[in-house]
Amino acid sequence: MRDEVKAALEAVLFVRGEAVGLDELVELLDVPLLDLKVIMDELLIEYNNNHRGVQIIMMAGPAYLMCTHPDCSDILSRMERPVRRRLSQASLETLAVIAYRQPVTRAEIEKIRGVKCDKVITSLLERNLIEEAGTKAVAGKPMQYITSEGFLRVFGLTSLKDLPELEEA
Amino acid sequence: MRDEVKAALEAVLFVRGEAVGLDELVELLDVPLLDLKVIMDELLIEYNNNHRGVQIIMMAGPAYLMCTHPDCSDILSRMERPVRRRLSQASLETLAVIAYRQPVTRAEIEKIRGVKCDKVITSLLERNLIEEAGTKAVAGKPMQYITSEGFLRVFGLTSLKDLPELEEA
Amino acid sequence: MTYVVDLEAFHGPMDLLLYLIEKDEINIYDIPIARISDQYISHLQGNDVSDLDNLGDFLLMASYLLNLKSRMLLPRPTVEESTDEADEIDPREELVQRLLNYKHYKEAAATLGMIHEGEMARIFYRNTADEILGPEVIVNDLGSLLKAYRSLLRQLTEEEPSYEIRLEDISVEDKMEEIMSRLAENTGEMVFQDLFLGVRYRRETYALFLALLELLRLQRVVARQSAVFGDIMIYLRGEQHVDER
Repeated sequence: MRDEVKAALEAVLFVRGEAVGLDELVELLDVPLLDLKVIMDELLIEYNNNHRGVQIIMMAGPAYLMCTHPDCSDILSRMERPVRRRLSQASLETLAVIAYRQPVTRAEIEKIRGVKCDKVITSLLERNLIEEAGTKAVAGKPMQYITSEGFLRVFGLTSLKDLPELEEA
Repeated sequence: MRDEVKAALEAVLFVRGEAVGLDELVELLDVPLLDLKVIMDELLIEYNNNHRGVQIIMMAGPAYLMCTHPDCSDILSRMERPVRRRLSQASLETLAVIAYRQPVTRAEIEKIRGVKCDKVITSLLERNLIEEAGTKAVAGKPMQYITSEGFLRVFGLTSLKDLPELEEA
Repeated sequence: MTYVVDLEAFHGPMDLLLYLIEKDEINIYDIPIARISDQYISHLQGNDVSDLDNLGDFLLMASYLLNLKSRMLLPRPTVEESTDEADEIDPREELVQRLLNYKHYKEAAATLGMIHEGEMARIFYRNTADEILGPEVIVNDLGSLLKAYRSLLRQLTEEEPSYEIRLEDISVEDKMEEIMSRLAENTGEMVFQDLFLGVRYRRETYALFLALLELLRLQRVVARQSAVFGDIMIYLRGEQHVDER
């Protein structure tokens, strides 16, 4: 029983990834407060008296937080978790127009999409999916856009020739 | 030194919250593969030979995943986690078809469920439970869907092989 | 009727059909089509289905069942060459297969639901939502890109005839402002034709011209043509350019 509660405490702190109040733990595990406190203290000792990469911190409340040990911060800072993200429909459409019609100006993209595209273009530029390719020789000298190397990489193309052919409308 | 590497391994697995490949660990910790393997084996024993709430699973690759022990699922399911939301019956049915038949097209799912599934599919895509997996080489080139990494996380699976077996109709 | 069931509770026609069959403990391989289709239809009639999308799916199944019922009532055509039972295809067979198939995935869904709710032993991943995030990996594939472009082109061809309606927001007042500021940028003068550079739509041309006429009327600008067929120059009024030459 004691071991089960300890395991449950450990699991709850692990999954939550943020501070969990003692009150909440009592409610969750349905164990009297005093018993829980004793078991938690044991768990704290197990975690913190050894040289480990993960520790449990007691905070005001009291609340408990499972987190990494500061000694490991060096390695952890090297480890950045890539964020997997889908492009929004607006980004995809804009990117598609640029891919198939490059070089193309913002006004030309807006004419096709029927909506303002300045923000989308900025975000595509920031994400390194498109780049500027000089101005167009018409009044106002608008900037033209083309797809970038990054675009090819993201969509697994070796060159723009690999873009699927399209029956133009 | 050995303890430091072990602590670092522990910290990395904790922070990542998903499977980390041995290759990546070697690169991150800058320790020779064989040494790392030995230390990792020790860590595995420490974690898994005791009755604990957190375990480390070795997966194909090899890759390592720190996650909770199945014995604690009862308490953890009672815990309100910010990302946890009940899935509707429609979502569950659609996910089931995709999980067991992947890759599968919308028409195939609709044939099985007998109802339109476009909205459900869109919502599953947005919640990152499924993803697109290219088109099927039939007339109309319909998009095919597969389950995502997010699906494994949400359902506590380490791979699609963990899906409960199904008595075939 | 002893059963009052909310249609909304069913996740489609297959679900309802399966319920009717299981309720009466009917052998799925020998479904009394006439009875089941009557029950099915009375369910539809007894319910206010607010969701029309869903209703369509239910009605499709109803017509399929009625078709099946009529085929069951008709005497089977006797094939001259062979009268083997084996060669006869039960019209219900497709329905049975579909029902079994659906049942199969419905059960799988229930299992997934139990796993999700933690009712079955499962592991939990750590909640890493607000962990330090590294570089972004975009997971769209080429198919989605292509699809986006195709739908765009389709919209484009459909909407082309009415395209100019979008430009209702061109106002003469805005164009007056535009002319004034362009004049200011061009040290107070410009060639009439330059006014229309880069203009794509006829409506915009009209608006510009009307704006110019209005500015002339208000005497905020002056237009001057120094020779027949020569350039018409527009000057900002009240500046040195207005002085008589």
